[in-house]
Amino acid sequence: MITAGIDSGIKTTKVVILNDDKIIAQRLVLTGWEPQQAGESALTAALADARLSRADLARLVATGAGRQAFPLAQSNVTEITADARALAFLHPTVRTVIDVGAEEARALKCANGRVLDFAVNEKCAAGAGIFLETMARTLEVTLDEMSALALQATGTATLNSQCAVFAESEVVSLIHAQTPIAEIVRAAHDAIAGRVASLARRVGGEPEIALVGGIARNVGFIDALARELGMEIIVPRDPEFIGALGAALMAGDPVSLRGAS
Amino acid sequence: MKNKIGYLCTYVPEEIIHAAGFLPVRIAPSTTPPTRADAHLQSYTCCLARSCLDQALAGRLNDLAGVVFAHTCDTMQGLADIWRESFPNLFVETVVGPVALNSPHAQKYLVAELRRFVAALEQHFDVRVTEDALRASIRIYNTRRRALADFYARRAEFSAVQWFNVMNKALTTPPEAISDRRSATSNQQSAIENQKSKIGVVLVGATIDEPTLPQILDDLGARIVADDFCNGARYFDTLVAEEGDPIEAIAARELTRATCPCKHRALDDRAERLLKLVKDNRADGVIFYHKKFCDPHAWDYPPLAAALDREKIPHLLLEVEQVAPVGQTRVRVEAFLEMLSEG
Amino acid sequence: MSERRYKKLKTAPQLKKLLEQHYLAAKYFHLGKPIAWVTSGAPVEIVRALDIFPVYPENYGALCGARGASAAMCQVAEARVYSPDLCAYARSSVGMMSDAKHAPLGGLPRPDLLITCGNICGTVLKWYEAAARHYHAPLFILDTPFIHADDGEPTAHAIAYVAAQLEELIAFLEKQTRRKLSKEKLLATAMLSSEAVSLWCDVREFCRARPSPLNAPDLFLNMAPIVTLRGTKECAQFYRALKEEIAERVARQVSALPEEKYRLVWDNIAIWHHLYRFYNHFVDYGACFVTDTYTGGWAMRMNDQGDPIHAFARTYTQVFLNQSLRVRVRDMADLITRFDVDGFVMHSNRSCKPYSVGQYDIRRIVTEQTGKPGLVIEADHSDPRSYDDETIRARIQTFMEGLR
Amino acid sequence: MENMPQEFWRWKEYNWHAPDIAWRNAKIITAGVDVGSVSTQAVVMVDGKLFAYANRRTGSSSPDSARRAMDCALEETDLALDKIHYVVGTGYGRVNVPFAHKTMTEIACHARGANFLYGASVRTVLDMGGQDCKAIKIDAQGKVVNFLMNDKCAAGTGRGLEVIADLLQVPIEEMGELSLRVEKEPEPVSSTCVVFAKSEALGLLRKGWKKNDVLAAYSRAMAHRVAALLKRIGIEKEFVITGGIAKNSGIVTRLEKELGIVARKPDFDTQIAGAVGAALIAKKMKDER
Ligand SMILES: Nc1ncnc2c1ncn2[C@@H]1O[C@H](COP(=O)(O)OP(=O)(O)O)[C@@H](O)[C@H]1O
Ligand SMILES: Nc1ncnc2c1ncn2[C@@H]1O[C@H](COP(=O)(O)OP(=O)(O)O)[C@@H](O)[C@H]1O
Ligand code: SF4
Ligand code: SF4
Ligand code: SF4
Repeated sequence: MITAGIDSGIKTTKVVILNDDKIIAQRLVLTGWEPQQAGESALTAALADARLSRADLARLVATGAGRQAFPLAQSNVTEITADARALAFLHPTVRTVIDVGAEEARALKCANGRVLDFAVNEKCAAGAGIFLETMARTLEVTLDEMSALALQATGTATLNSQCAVFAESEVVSLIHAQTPIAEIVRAAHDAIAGRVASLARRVGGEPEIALVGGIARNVGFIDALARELGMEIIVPRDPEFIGALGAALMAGDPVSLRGAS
Repeated sequence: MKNKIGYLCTYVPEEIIHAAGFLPVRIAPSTTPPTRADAHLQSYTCCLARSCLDQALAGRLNDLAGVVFAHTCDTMQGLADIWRESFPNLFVETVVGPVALNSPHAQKYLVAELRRFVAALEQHFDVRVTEDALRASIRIYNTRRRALADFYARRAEFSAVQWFNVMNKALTTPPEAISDRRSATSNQQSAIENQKSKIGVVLVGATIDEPTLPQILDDLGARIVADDFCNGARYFDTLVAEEGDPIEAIAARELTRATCPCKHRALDDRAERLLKLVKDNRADGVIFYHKKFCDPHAWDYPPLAAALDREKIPHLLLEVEQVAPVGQTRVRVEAFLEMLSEG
Repeated sequence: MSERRYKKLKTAPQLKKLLEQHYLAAKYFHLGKPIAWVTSGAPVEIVRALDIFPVYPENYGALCGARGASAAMCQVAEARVYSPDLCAYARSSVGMMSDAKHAPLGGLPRPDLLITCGNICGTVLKWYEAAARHYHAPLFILDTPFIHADDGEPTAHAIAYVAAQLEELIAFLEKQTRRKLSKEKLLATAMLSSEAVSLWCDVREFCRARPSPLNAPDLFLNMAPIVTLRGTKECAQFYRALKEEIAERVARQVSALPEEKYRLVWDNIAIWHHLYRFYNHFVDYGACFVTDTYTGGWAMRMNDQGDPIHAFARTYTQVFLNQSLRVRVRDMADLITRFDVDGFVMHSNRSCKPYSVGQYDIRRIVTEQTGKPGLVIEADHSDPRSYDDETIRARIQTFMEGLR
Repeated sequence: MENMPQEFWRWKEYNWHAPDIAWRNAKIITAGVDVGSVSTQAVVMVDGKLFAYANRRTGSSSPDSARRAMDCALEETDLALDKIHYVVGTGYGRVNVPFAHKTMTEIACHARGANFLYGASVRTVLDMGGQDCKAIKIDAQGKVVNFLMNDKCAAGTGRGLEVIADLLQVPIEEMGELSLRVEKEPEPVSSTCVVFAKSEALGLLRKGWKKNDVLAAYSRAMAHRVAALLKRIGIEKEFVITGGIAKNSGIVTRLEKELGIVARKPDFDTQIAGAVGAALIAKKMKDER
């Protein structure tokens, strides 16, 4: 059976197509202002990659912030539920999943693909991808460079502002104080790792811990989080596709969708 | 055996803990952002609660044999219970003192509550708190309070940062170490040069735990002429009577010392005290240094501000989280001082 | 405001009338009786027995929340330099004191007396101090020491302290009213109060039935008379009618929801400003709040052994918000088993620290003990400005997905 | 992926000078440099008259920004920096103005600047800048009587508006006008948080809102926050607005409506008020010495 999952994120839209339990195509596009259109184009592209047509799709499940925007999806689930499902498939021993997207960070405790407990950053915590993006812009480096820089630092600089926008000006004053860039980068990573870790602690995060979402591409962040939690962190392959994968898996297993709207 | 007991508020009777053979130390928030406490406390609780719990959870308070709370605000009340759940084997107690200090029954109740606390200490640690030990401890703490008051009287010779250091060190060191002004200010050199141009301010708040504001005041050439902090002048403004029943005497001090906004003695006693501080010390203005999400102080701010307005005393409100952001704080304070010196 | 999507109660008009009459009377027809502002946890029986007319600013706060007036009222207070982080009941009330233009029913009547009882929070002390300054009305503080004991029992000295203050309160009120408290009248009022409380307990117990005859908003709305009219004949009368109706619902297996698929417990004060909208998100999943910790807070039965003053002292010191986290865990776990629910939802209420601080731990421990999952939702009971429907809906969806 | 096709937040940088002032015979030449979190202005005054000014974006280094702004202001004049007798630095980067003799906070400078630019009858000044808003009460001499600043949240600041301009892809200069072009004034957004702005805006657009409506909802929320600040300090006539956001008609109009008071409209750039104040204070300091 061919199923698909679509994860309509704030920043990026991801599609995964499964043939039974095998991933046969995946695509990522920028969400932009028309989540529905982004979803359509990601889906079309992914289907084309797999040499399939719409008609071959048995079921489609949507997730992510824009999950309600897809009339073609049979149902939708939240990212948290989808993450749990995908991790059970990829790494059944994982008990805690941390998912950091562009504007939201989540931590969930799971077993057998079920969510046992979860926590999401409350408004204003600003402990999400956008925080790093803002820092990158201020420092005039790319996200990839940021991630590499963080690993080079040894220092002890800290950022105190919770607010991403103000952390930006803190960064400016650190620059003035001639703090090496690597140290500032590390401070920024530590700041959000601290906030993300407290989410994980709120759900009573136990090993093994997996990190998913776009930020899991960032080794500097993984390092900061591992240090903060004092645990090793598993990063699945293609971490930003986990939500879409979970949705696609749930599409193939309609029982699991009971209760979803 | 561990010989320190931590406490979170100056309404905790240090003398009793001391008489039981422990060194009472004030648990103060640190400057590192909390990452563990958020699993227990919501984002809308004050940073004092969050940071103190965070340090405990990070294992930085493992040398404490116990932690004692005093009933003050709703956050502390919740924190005490959370602490107990987080450290089930630790001695965690709350001295639930009276709120209505003006009640004719408050003294009797507090005495009974203090005796319950004594019994709890005795039972848990298998010690005896004798009257003689209590008397001795009272004398030691009174000596320290007098020394601090004496330092205070001469604080014009010291900078704001020195003032901060002296006060904060005092509440975490053995009381015997501070017996007179000199010992209070050891390692602190007098360092005031251009005294005459200085603007004098009174600081008001719950506690002051990190030196950003004093540093800014020093940089800008302002002087702290008086304060109303738990870990400032409110700590030593009243002594415990050295005669009579020691527990009764400790209770009597708690009921008569300068009130914190969690307690009630009279409707406007805090405003009256503040005006007196300003006038007696010829202050130019008042800086409220409040913690974000601290309800009791936020509640007292409007009436205190109104009282100052009536007397045309300028004031500034700073609401800070754990560490005051240097840039923002500096602009506010600097503009305030500019305003005072222009006026 | 969205519409309710579940069965209406026949007694609803009666409730509405009862409360309207109360507020009208408070404003215009208190017939020369002095007006006292009292907190929800104050021993109102004494006040009533002295023919003083009590009004409840907290209940009024809920009303302002439900009518969507709180935000505007709070802003008045904020313009008068009250912090937006303070309890919104109190904040809107302070706003009303200085400017009643946004206040429903033209605001509460001016108090002749103020009686605050600390058994619910520290806020009520500061709130009533503000009222005392504003109205120059005499303020009585009933200080009820917080109970940290695991068994929820107050210490003997705490009871003695409260009892002594109750005597003082009586003397204070007698002096203010120049009347003498009649022991018979106090007993009669206490009886009426007990009766209503006990009927309310019965109504709540009926919700153990499957399907539950009531959903949380019913409980919230029907709790109002227990708070504001406790100790009156009308109050007891109302609860008799309500009990009858619910008994009948249970007998005929009438469900509050179109279809009850899940049963949940609610913790903390209602989200008044989005009452139906919020709870409808659960109705969408067929989830019914069959019981809650909040309206149960006024289901305490009067301890009637011995001297009535001592009984009052004990009862009022033991109210649930004056109890430690352990007692709250115990009570929550008890509700979960007795009402046979699938999970619980905790409203982390920015306004109400005594109710909310500790919820994360309560949730963890309760789940460990009962195996039932709990959801924490951050909002505010009466300030709509910290309510975000989108985020809240996503949390609810995730939680419900996990309940299957 | 990170690069936006166009930077919508970028407002124009420019300079100006008075063609007919002869500085060579002047008694005193002073300057004010306002290094803000977002913008930097340099103002030169000759005997207390506006001579030249420039408005630039603040870069990542304050000293450079100050220098650049000053160079830009002097660019088309024949005046050189070393001929200026006294310079006062203000704004966030005030201590980093290398050629300043003295520093003053932007609060004092905006007060003084407003007093000069709008006249002595001004009593309440609202400075809406890049990182914070300040409500300032002043006397007839332009001295600060009382002031309040907003909390430590970027919502409702110029920087926040820039983020939103980028997000909605509307040039910042047109934002105000666009936000006023709505059929019906929408409800304000529930949270003005800049960090979560995108999810909030997306949600609204998904509900079928138009860009203008989203802008209107934001502007309204921001106006609301600023109004709260003004109400806290107690607004007195005459009321003026300085700083960059004063150019955003969408916010100004809504603010006026909410307060029920109209701000005096300027015939000069509101962003320079701080630097003007600094230059005036420089003159006063020099005079007194
Ligand atoms: N190569 C990279 N290096 C570092 N961070 C990255 C990289 N790619 C993406 N990110 C981060 O991932 C975030 C987007 O995550 P994603 O899970 O796609 O978000 P959403 O699902 O919310 O749209 C960005 O905000 C960015 O911080
Ligand atoms: N031409 C313009 N039209 C609309 N808004 C503008 C314009 N120029 C600047 N702004 C707004 O003003 C803000 C900068 O304000 P400004 O007072 O210069 O800040 P600061 O002095 O703190 O650096 C910008 O972030 C932008 O939002
Ligand atoms: S402080 Fe920053 S992150 Fe928080 S609400 Fe304000 S703008 Fe958003
Ligand atoms: S009194 Fe204020 S600062 Fe102290 S614990 Fe309570 S809320 Fe925090
Ligand atoms: S803080 Fe809580 S208990 Fe106290 S008045 Fe407010 S809502 Fe009621």
